[in-house]
This record gives sequence, C-alpha cells and structure tokens, in this order.
Amino acid sequence: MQFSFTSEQEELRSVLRRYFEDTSPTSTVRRLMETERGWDAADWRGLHDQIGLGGVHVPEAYGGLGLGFVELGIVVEEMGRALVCSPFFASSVLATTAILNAADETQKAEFLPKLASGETVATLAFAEPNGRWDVEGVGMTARPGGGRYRLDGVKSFVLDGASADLFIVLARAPGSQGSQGLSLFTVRRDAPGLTVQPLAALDPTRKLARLAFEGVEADLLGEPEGAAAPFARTLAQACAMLASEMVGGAERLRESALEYASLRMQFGRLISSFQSMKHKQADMLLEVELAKSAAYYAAAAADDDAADFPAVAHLAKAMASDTYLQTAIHTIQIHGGIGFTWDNDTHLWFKRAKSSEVFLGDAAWHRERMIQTWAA
Amino acid sequence: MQFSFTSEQEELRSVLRRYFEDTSPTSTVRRLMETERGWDAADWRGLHDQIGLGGVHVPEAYGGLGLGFVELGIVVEEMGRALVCSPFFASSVLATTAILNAADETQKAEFLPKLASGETVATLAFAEPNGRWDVEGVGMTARPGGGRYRLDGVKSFVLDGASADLFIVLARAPGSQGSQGLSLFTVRRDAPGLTVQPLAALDPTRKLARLAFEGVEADLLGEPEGAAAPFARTLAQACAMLASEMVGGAERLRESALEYASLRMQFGRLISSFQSMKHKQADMLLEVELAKSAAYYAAAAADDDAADFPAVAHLAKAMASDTYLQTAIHTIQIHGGIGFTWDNDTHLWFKRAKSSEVFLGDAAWHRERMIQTWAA
Amino acid sequence: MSTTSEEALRAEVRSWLEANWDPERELVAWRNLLIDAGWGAPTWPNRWYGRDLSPELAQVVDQEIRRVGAVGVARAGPRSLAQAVLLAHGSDGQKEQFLRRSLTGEDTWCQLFSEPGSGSDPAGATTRADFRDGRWVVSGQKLWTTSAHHADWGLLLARTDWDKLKHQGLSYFLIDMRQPGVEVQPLRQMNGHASFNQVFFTDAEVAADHLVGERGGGWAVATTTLMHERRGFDSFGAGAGPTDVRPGRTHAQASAEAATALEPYVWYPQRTGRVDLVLEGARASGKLDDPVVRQEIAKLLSLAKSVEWTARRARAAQAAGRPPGPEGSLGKLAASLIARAAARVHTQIAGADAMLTGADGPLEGLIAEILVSTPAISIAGGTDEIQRNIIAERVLRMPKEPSPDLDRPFRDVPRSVAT
Amino acid sequence: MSTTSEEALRAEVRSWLEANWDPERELVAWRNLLIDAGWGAPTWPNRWYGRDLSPELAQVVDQEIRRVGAVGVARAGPRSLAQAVLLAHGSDGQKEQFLRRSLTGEDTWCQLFSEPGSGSDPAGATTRADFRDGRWVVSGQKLWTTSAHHADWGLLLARTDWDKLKHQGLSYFLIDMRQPGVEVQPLRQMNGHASFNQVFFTDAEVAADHLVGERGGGWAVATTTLMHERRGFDSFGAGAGPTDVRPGRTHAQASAEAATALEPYVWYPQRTGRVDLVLEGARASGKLDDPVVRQEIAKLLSLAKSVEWTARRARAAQAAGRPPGPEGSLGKLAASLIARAAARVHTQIAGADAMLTGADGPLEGLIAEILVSTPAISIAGGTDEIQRNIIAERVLRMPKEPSPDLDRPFRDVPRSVAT
Repeated sequence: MQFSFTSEQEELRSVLRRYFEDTSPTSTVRRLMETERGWDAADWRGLHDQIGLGGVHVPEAYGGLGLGFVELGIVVEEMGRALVCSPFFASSVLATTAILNAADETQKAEFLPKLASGETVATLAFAEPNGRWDVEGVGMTARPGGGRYRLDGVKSFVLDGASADLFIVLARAPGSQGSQGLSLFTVRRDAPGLTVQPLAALDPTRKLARLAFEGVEADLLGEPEGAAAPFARTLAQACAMLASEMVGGAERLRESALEYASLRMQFGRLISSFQSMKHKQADMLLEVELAKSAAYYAAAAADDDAADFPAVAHLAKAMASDTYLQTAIHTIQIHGGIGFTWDNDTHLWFKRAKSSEVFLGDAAWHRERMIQTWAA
Repeated sequence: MQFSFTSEQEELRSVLRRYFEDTSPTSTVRRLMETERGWDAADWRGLHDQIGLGGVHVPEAYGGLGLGFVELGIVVEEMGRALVCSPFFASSVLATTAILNAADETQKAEFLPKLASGETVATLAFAEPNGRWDVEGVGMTARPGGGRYRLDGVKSFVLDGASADLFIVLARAPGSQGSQGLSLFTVRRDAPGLTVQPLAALDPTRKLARLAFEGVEADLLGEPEGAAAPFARTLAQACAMLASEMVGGAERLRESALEYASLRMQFGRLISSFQSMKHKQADMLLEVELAKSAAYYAAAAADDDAADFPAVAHLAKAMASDTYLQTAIHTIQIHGGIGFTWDNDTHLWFKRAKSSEVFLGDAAWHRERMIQTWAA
Repeated sequence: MSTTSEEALRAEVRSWLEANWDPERELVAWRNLLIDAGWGAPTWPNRWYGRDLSPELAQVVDQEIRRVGAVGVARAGPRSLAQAVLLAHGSDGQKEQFLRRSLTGEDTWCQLFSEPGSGSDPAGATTRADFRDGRWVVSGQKLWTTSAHHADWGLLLARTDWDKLKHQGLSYFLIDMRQPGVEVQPLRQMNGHASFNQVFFTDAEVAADHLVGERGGGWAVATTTLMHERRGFDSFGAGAGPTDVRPGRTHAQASAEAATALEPYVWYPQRTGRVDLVLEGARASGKLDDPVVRQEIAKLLSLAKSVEWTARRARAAQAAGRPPGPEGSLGKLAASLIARAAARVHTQIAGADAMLTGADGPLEGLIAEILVSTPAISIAGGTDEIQRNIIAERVLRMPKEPSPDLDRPFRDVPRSVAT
Repeated sequence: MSTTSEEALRAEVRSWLEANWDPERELVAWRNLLIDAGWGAPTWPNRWYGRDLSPELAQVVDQEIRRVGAVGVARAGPRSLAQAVLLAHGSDGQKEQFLRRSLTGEDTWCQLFSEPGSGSDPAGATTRADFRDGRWVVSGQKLWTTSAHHADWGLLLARTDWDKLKHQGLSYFLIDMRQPGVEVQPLRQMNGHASFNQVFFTDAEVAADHLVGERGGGWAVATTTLMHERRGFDSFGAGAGPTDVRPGRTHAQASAEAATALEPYVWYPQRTGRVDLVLEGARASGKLDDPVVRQEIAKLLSLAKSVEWTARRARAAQAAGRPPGPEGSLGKLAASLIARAAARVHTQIAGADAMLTGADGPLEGLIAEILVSTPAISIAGGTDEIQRNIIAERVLRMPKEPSPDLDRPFRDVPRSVAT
C-alpha cells in the first residue's frame, strides 16, 4: 500500500495547482456557475490539450495516460480545491470508470479514446427520483428487442446530465429485483424518447439533470444482466475519488480561514491570537488531515484492488462528507458576517460541501455499508 | 404546567442543601462507599426524624408529606448534588412509587407508612441479567398456588438489593410474553429460596445486587397480570426523578470546575482567564441548564399527569445521561492531572454519572422511546 | 395622569377611537391624530406626544387600538432605536425635528454602527467625523446596515478624537442619508437575499446640532441603542411577514410600509433551522422509519424542547420576581445549536433531494433555503464566540481576556489594514 | 571503530556472546561484562562504555543479543532519561559515578519536574534549591513522579534564582532519594492504580558537584530530558507487561526488574479506549445488530483507521525524506478523540453491564477499567488544550497568547496559592 506520493505524483499535483490557479480563479467559477451548462468548452479542451489530462486512468492502448486512481485522485483533489467547473467528474471519473469496469474490448475501443480525448462528454445515470444510491433503488426497465434494448423510467441527480453527449445508464430486466437483472447501457443525447430536464441545484457549480426515458433505444454495455459487480466497483471507486475531490475543497477552506484569521484584527488583536480561534483551527487541521489520509488510502486501495477496498471507499466518503461540511461551517463562522455574504467566496465551497455531502450517498449510508464489511 | 419553583419549594431546597452539606461531606461519602451496604442506618433515620423526608410524595393518609414529584425531584436533585449515600432512591422513589401506582388500598396501608417512616427499606427488582429495561426483557416467572405465588428466575442491577428488607418484584405468568401476564409481588428479604449476591459496582456510592429466586413465595401487589401499566408509569416517574438526581450532580461538578479554574494559575494567569476555559465553562453552563429544564419539566409533568409525560421523562433522562457524563469528563479535564486522582473528589461524581448514564436505560434507548411518542 | 385607573383610561381611549378612527384616512394624517391625542406613544412624556403612562396602562391603550382594528404609530425596526435614543439623549431641537415624523412614518431610519473589521466590536469604529467650518464631515464605511437603501436618516457612530482611549473618542450623530457623499450598496448574502447594505461616506455632512449628547460621549449613547436593540431582538426577527391586510386606505398604506420594512427578514425563519418541519418531513420521506435518523430527530427535538422550557423557566422566574438566573443568557447560543442540528437533520431527511433548490427542491426550495441560511444564526447579533465570552464574563464572572485595545490611544491600537 | 563493517561486527558480537553469555550469572555481573566489552551501549562514546557505533550498526549488536536470548543492560524508563542527560550535560565525575550503575540497574532513577500547579508548565517550578554551606538545600513538592518510591536518584528541576526570568532561574540537580528530607507518597488514581507519586522535599541536600550544567542553566538541561521523554513516549506506554520469562537466574532477575518498572503502566492500554475490543464485544452482546450502535462503531473505526493511516503517512513521508507535514503533530490529540469515542461505544455495547466492575463486569472488569481510565489520555503528557496550542503555534504558526509570566522576574509572576 502506498502511503507517500512519489516525486512524479507530487510534480503532477504542483502542475495542476498552478494550472487551476490560473484558469479557475473564483471569478471564472462565478461566471460559469451562472451559465446553464456550467462549464466552458474551451476550458475543457484546455484540460486535454494543454495539460494532457485525457484519460488519467485509461490504459495507453485506449489513448489514456495509463495511470491509476492515486493520480486520478490527485487530479480531482486539485479540481475540488479550485472548484473547477468542468464535466471531468461526470465524464472522466464516473462514465470512464464504468466503461473500464463493465465494457468488453470492442466497446472500450469504441468509447474510451473519445472520452480520453475529451471529444465525447459522458456521464453516468443511475440514481432515480427516489434518491437511493444502491442498486436496489433502480426501477428503470430495459426490454430487449432486435439486438438493442428499450429503456423506460426516470433517472435523476445525473451529474452534468444536461450537457453530456453520452449517457451510461443502469437499468434492469423487467420483473427483476435487487442486484439481479441489472445491465448497463449507452444512450446518445439525441436518442428519441429521451427528455433531459436541468434541475435547480443548491450548488450552482455542479449541474444536475433529470432524464426521462420513454422507450428509448439503448445499446448494451458489457454483459447482459451482469452489471451488478462492475457497477458496485464503479460506485466504490467513484466514492474514493469524490472523497479526494472533497478533501481538496476542505483543505482550501481551512487555509482560507487561517489566512483570514491571520489578517483581521478585532479588539486590537489579530483574531488568530484568540485561543478559541487557535483551537478551532487546530481541530480543523486534525479533521482535514484525517479525511485526507482516508481519501489517499482509499485511492491507493483502489489501485491495489485491496481486499478492504469497498469498505475503505465508504469510510473515506463518510469522513469527507462530515469533514468538508464541518470545515465549511467553521470557515463561514471564522469569517463572521463577511463569510455569509455572496461576494465572499466561502459559500461557493460551502455549497459544494453541502451537495457533495449527499451525492453518492450520505455519511450514515456509507458507514452502514462500511460496517457491513468490517463486521462480516 | 409549573415553570418556577414556589417559595416553599425553594425553602425546601435550601434546607436540604444545608443539611446535606453538613451530613454528607465527601469524607462521609468516601467512608460509606467503602462499606458493603453503602449507607448508614443513623443517617437514614436522620433523614426521617431530623428533616422529615419520610414519604415526600406519599399521601398524608399513609404517613407521608402528601407532596408531589416536583418536591421529590428537589430532594433527589439535592441528594445527587451531595452524592448522599442512602437507600432513598431505591426505597422512597422506586419502591414507594411502584406501590403508589400498583397497590390496592389494603396494601398501601400495609406498606406505605413503614416506607414513609423509614422503618422498612424496600427496593424494586425488575431488570434481569440481560440488562434490558423494558418489560419485554422480563423472564422471571410467577406460578400461582395457595393464594400466593412462587417466583423463579434472576433479577439483577437491583439498587441497594443487598441491604433492603423488602423487594417489589416484577414477574410474569409462565408462557406469557411482552407486556402481557405481568404482575408485581412483594418478597421479604428472608424469604426461603432467595439468594442475594452483591455486585461489584463501578460506582461505589450506589450499591447493586443480583437476586436469585428459586421457588420463592411471594405476595401479589395490585392486580394479577395487571402490572404493565402501573409499572410503565413507575418507570417513567423514576426516570424523571433520576434525571433530577443527575442534574444535581452535574451542577455540582460544573460549579467545582469553575471554582478550580478560578483559583489555579498556570503560565502566570488564572486558568479561568483562558478563552478555551471560558468557552468550555459557557458550554457546560448551557448544557446543564438545558438538562435541568428538562428534568424540572418532567417532574412537573409527572405531577400534572400531562399527556406528554412518558415522552418528556424519556427526554429528561436522555438529556441527563449525556449531560452528566459530559460535565464529569469536562470537570476532570479542567482539573488536569489532579482531576484524575483518587484524592480529588471529581471521580466520585464521574462514577455516579457513568452508572447513572445506563441505569434505567441509556440515552439512545430513551430517545427511541421518546420518538415513538412524539412521532405517533 | 399616571394615576388614571384602568377602566377610566379604557373608556377614554374607546370613546376617542369611536370618534376618530376611520380606515379611509391618510396614514400620516391618522397617525398625527393619534399622536396629538397622546395615544401614539402613551409611555412617552406629556411634553413629547405621550401621557407618561406606565407600561401596564399603555397596554390598555394598545388593546383598545387593536380591538377596533385601528392602525398604530410607526414604532418598529431601526426607527424604534432612533426614538429611544432621541428620548434619552436628544436635545429639544432634535426631538422637535424628528420624534413626530418618526412616529408618523414620514422619516425612516437606519443604524450605522458596524464596520468591516468591527462587526463584533462597534466601539472599534474607524469612520471619522471631523469638525470643519461649523459642521461635521464624515468619511468611512459602515456595514450590516438594514434598510439603509430606503432610510431618510441614520444613527451614526463615528470617531471624532483619535488620541483618546477607544471608547472615549466616539461621537453619535444623526445623519441625512439623502445627501451627496452617502452611497448605499446592497449586500447580497450567500442565500441570495440582500438584508443588509454597506454605506460609504465621502465627506458627507452633519449639521453641528445633529450631534447627540457630548462630543466624545458617543459610546454612552450607543449603549442605549444597543440595549434597546437587544431587547427588541426577538420580536423583530419573529415578525416574518406583513400582517393581514384589512380593508381601507389607512391599512393599505400601513401594510405597504410594513412590507418594505420586513422585506429584509423574509428568510429569517429559515435561519432558525425550522424544527417545526422535521417530523412531517421525515414522515413524508419515509426516513422516520430509520432508527439512525430517529435518534437524530430525537436529539434535535430534545434540544429544542429543553431550550423552550429554559426560556419559559427564565420568564416564570422573572414573573415571580426572582433575580435573573443564568438561564436567560443562553438562548442565543442555544439557537445556534438548534439551527445546526436542524440543518443536519433536514439533510438526512432530504437525502439526495438536499442537492436541489427552488421548485425542484423539497418543500418548493424551503429546505434548501434552510440549508444555506442556518450559518447566519451563529454570527448575526453576536457570534457564538462572543456569546460564550459574554456568558463566561457576565454570568460566570470569569476574568476578561487581556485587551491591548483598551490601554492606549485609539490611534495606536493595532487594526486591520483596510481591504 | 565506526568503520566496522556489519559482518565483521556481527561475527565479533556473536563470538563474544558464545564465550560469555551464561543465563545463570548474576544480573549485575553479566551486565558489567557487557558494559566492559562495549556491547551494553554501543552508540555511546568509547570513553563511556560504548563503541561510538552508528544507530544502524548498534542494531546489529542488539539483534545478536536477542538472537541468543541474552539479557541486555538497563535502558528503559526514567533511567534512560538520566543516561541521556548525563551523556549530554554531565561532568566527568557525574558520568563516572552514575553511568555504569544505571546500565547495570543497580541505581534506579526518577524524574522530578512537574509540580502541583505546573503540570503543563514545568518551567513554572517553585521547588527551591538554596546554596548554603557548600551544598544545595532543597524544599518543595513534586508531582506525577513515576517510580519515585523505588528510585535511588532523582533528576530534579528546582528554582535557584527568583529574581531572574522564569526560564532563567532554574537549575538541574541529581538528588539522592534515600535521604532524610525526601518523602515519597504514592498518588492513587481514580482507576485505583497508583502510577505516580508525590515527593516532598524538606531541606533535602544535594552535593555541590551534583549540579548538572550551570547554575541558572537548568531549563536547557530539562529540554534534553523532555525531548528524550517525548521521543520515548510511545514505546514506553506500549510495553504493557514483563516479557516472557526464560529459564536462568539472569532472566529471573531481569524479569523482576522489568515487572517493578512496568507495574505503574499495567492499565495504560485501557486509557486508549481499546478499540480492538469493540467489534467482538458488540457481536457478543448482540448490539452489533443495532443500527444506531453500528453507526457509532463505524464512526469509531473510521476515526481509528484514519489516525493510523495518518501516522503511516507521516512515517512514509519521513522515510521518503520529505519535510515533516502537519500530520505528525496530531497523534496525541487524535488519541484523545479515539479514547473518548471508544468509551462511549463500550458503554453502549455493555448497556447495564457498564455499571459493573471486577469479576462481575464485562470482560472480567476490563471494560470498567477502560471507562475509568480513558479520562487520563486527554491529560497525561500534555492536555488536549496544550496540544491544540502547540498545533496552532508550531504547525499553523498562529500567534502565542499574551504571557504575563515571561516578561518579569519570576518572583513577581502571579502564582496559585499552595493548597
């Protein structure tokens, strides 16, 4: 198990940090979050063309960098830190990982190069309006016919669903239940019978959509009715990556709170000299460092395909949920009234913390999943 | 609903406070807690003869004071504050309340005057080695025969069980389940077939015992198989009273922590001038005041027989469980290393907080019971 | 007059209202009638529109006005602070100029105390007022100013002497908000509402006779304002919207006035966490069957109930004439705990839906508004940290922190660089 | 000597051990042999019983000693602090007198720093040492002194000059614990164990040549001691009991020595909260099926795992030669969080049984010992509050608190009244 980043990984991190400091200042975030799609096509091409982020964990044979989840974790951690407005998590993490886990060789060769190059923006549509993140909650049906399938039902909370070209969709054989009968499908944005409705998101930097399927033609991805295992794996890996993204944001908040406290005076003293402020900052540091350790461990465990991997992914996501939100609340509090204003940047991260808290499942849900493994 | 104590009640409190300051200094507590029975017969008589505490909530017709749970709550709050070593909670709260709720007139006339005078020391034996505080956990059987009953089974966590003269015992008809078939019985200490085994208690100021019954002859108290309702009422009232006892201890701890911080210097400053200390004391005050409000409300609701009474009794006990222990932990911490020593008195209350935390059910259990009512 | 019996008073008010109340009057004209009769502010001195009545007897007047459904004078919001300050510290000329127009609602007021960098410490004000050519010239920046965008006059705390100690170099002014050199910018909050403004002064002017109290005596006057504000805090935030509109021109004008005044506060109920919505929400989402969520709900309800009972305990003790116990000082801090716990529980109940807002969100966006509004409660009106300091120092009598701002001329007190 | 190759060294030690190790020797005689050969403390200087070996090569010596199952010299506990201080600051005469006897175990040591009222602040010591008639005369009280009841000598920090600043008036002494004027009282803890003592000095004497370093230079010497103590903290507490007893007189004597030294620490594992017992305990009691308890267990395990991974992250970064990140400073504070959470979870699991101790209690009283021992972890070795100060000041570079004890003669520093 890797507990320390290599020099190459540290170099990747510092390149990314500089790049996102340049390309994703909060003025850019604020501009993009007011747009409907929420991201900029030129920025998206820049990610691929200028810093070669195409397909971090996609094998080189499919046009990727052939790296692993530790590197992908670094990328999303830095994106979370800079609150980069991009379909990266939807396309390069969720959809790409689903294809890597589920698709056959032909399908990989068909989809991955275009995903790695950024030509196709894809996303994963699996949760439904019931808001469940487990496969038991999937109600969408897939009826086979003529070598293809027809999908009926509604997907919700689809990340960048209103701007993606391609959907990876989880559906089940009519009459099946639980983890039985599940298959993954690909559906093009322009498929007849598909209605895409943007949702008003509390976090304007992360766009969500609802997708209504009425007899939409879809192509099978991977094995028929064999999606349970690859999907579970995809979800666990995505949770590990989301945890990384979240600790990136939490660390940035923590640093901004410290910076603010070190500049402002009240009652003739730097507010950073008040003991309650010092203790709160110490607690924040502890919490963020612990959540980082969990996220890093989960990423390394994903690469090692460690036996405890799904459990530690749940652990990392639960820790990140609690820590990111708590750090955001503390950061607002440390800023005082200023921290509650629109012009102060803290609320941008607060809202990301809030949406990330429940995206892919809240802390209690992940803890329950985790304990099912540890206690087994 | 009564939200303010009357002048008479305030006077009762101040009389008791002075009395217990005189008669129950920690030197006395430390002496008595090392004894096997844990209390002193002369002190017990003093409670009745000197300050007339006999039967606070027993009607005057049975030799009591004819007061209510608000007054009884004041008594146990002051006892909890001074950590009075006495069978008062076992005899005057648990057993007396059970008789008041369950017994018929004849039985009341038989038992209550002796309980009110202190001549008889009784206790309530209802939990069993499974540690459950609900009647579903009762396994002890009562077989009728010849106008009396024979009890078989084991009771545990019996307060002052090793020093009581009389036991009020909850048992069930053979084959019955849940809240069906439950009856209360009286059993004398010297009943053949009864084995009393003192238990080693974490809190040496509160003695516990295990009682093994092998065909012990017992007398029915109240209605045959009609104990479910009066017992539930007894337990709720006892929880309200235990909450009062606990907030008395918590308040004393809080005050001692404040006093210590106001006397000790470190780094050339009174430790009470450190902001972290001030904030901790403010939080402790808030927590203790909230728990006091809940306990007082529960006592008043018991007197009013308010519709929400059982729920608020659960609420008060849960708040008291969390608050008393948290206050004890803070108080040790504020004392530093001294607070962890045997010679410092804090641990006496810490251990009472610890045992009270689970006695009559822990906070989670009470919260679940509470929500069953609120959410109904 | 103060010996008037209750019945006699009630009869007098009743007959006066019968003779005068007409819901079709112009609002200002009606209020002037009330003021002239002494029924607008009956506790005020005879000389200033009042009748020197005790608060108890004044309630009789209010009851009668409410009974016939008449409109009262304007006495809410920052204008009530102006009234209190003018009564206590104003010169006769100031009272003459401002009191009546404040009661009729012709003038609206705002309070200009807080600044960037001294939100918790109004005595640290660095907005300056310099006396030049017979008038005061004001420059600086104020923050957290409710209603400044429609206020006619402001209650201004400004520094007039930089060589004195912090609290001794402040003066208190009445400043015309409708003049060049006063720029009001709305301050949008993270929940999208704009309840406050920032106000920039650039050589704005104050007439010499609009200084309240003595030069350098501003802190004492400000203390009156702050005490009055603290007392009014609860009722202020609680009024969540305009009251029912009754027929008649007077009511219509009063409602419009109230709607303007209350607009900044429409989201205030949400910052409390809305515990009232929890049980029903959990039942609707099915989460009420989840034992883990049940525990969290139970903790929240226990906390909220205990806080409520604590407040009632404080009021009952006060009513019984007992000295105030510690329980009265804890409400503000407790409200923060409740709001945070409630936001957590709402999130658990909403699950994935907690990501949605507006019409897509739970309860038509109300839950989302709660989630982005609760952070305000632990800040506004004194942060939790300040509340803990206050509890420790005033209730528990613990020592104050060392204060490097109190023992030297304000000029030498370390301050934040303006940003 | 320091250029010895590893193989040559290993061969030399091996053949020496073959020739000399005999498990039936008297312990002290055997250790003297080891010391004379330079194998007892091989990193020490040649002149003082060592061979100037690097720590890496010294491990070879230890490996060989362990391989044949031989007993080593005495280098644990407070005696190791004495050795470090003597090597760094001792005079030749002090080294001569004490080093060998400390290695043989003939002398045992204790550390006399903390006092009532300065548990977190050893530089605030008020035990006084006055130079009279050619010797130092010591009066005062020390606290938290492990092993004082069987120590021959003590490492004493005492104040020799009251007119200097706090850190400049201290001197460091070696004091004979077996003399009149030294009274050792065991200090019982709330968990029933007595790991510490308090030591009262009443005109106890210290020879002039038992001053370590300069008069007034005691704080520098104490710093060596404290650094060494901090480094050894983990390994110290971890050794929970004497090792396996092997046959032979040497082993028997060494085991008896270890048992005495470790006796104060037998409960130390319990103060960590014993997370290792949680899952099995919950399974045994059936509480593992309770969703509410499952959440608490999951939180505890998440915390414990994250802390473990953070420690490994710090070690890996150190091994990779990176500058130490913040993660290394957090372990002590994290341990407190774990212990408190674990105590809560153990209580939930035990339910009513949490009221019982000894043979009646869960796990034969082990759970009860956990419950009454965990409060120690947030205090011993620096309270949580001190840890947070350290993290804020040293890691986050936040400003120190105003310190009224640093800017004036110690005589004028406000101090607690002795109680």
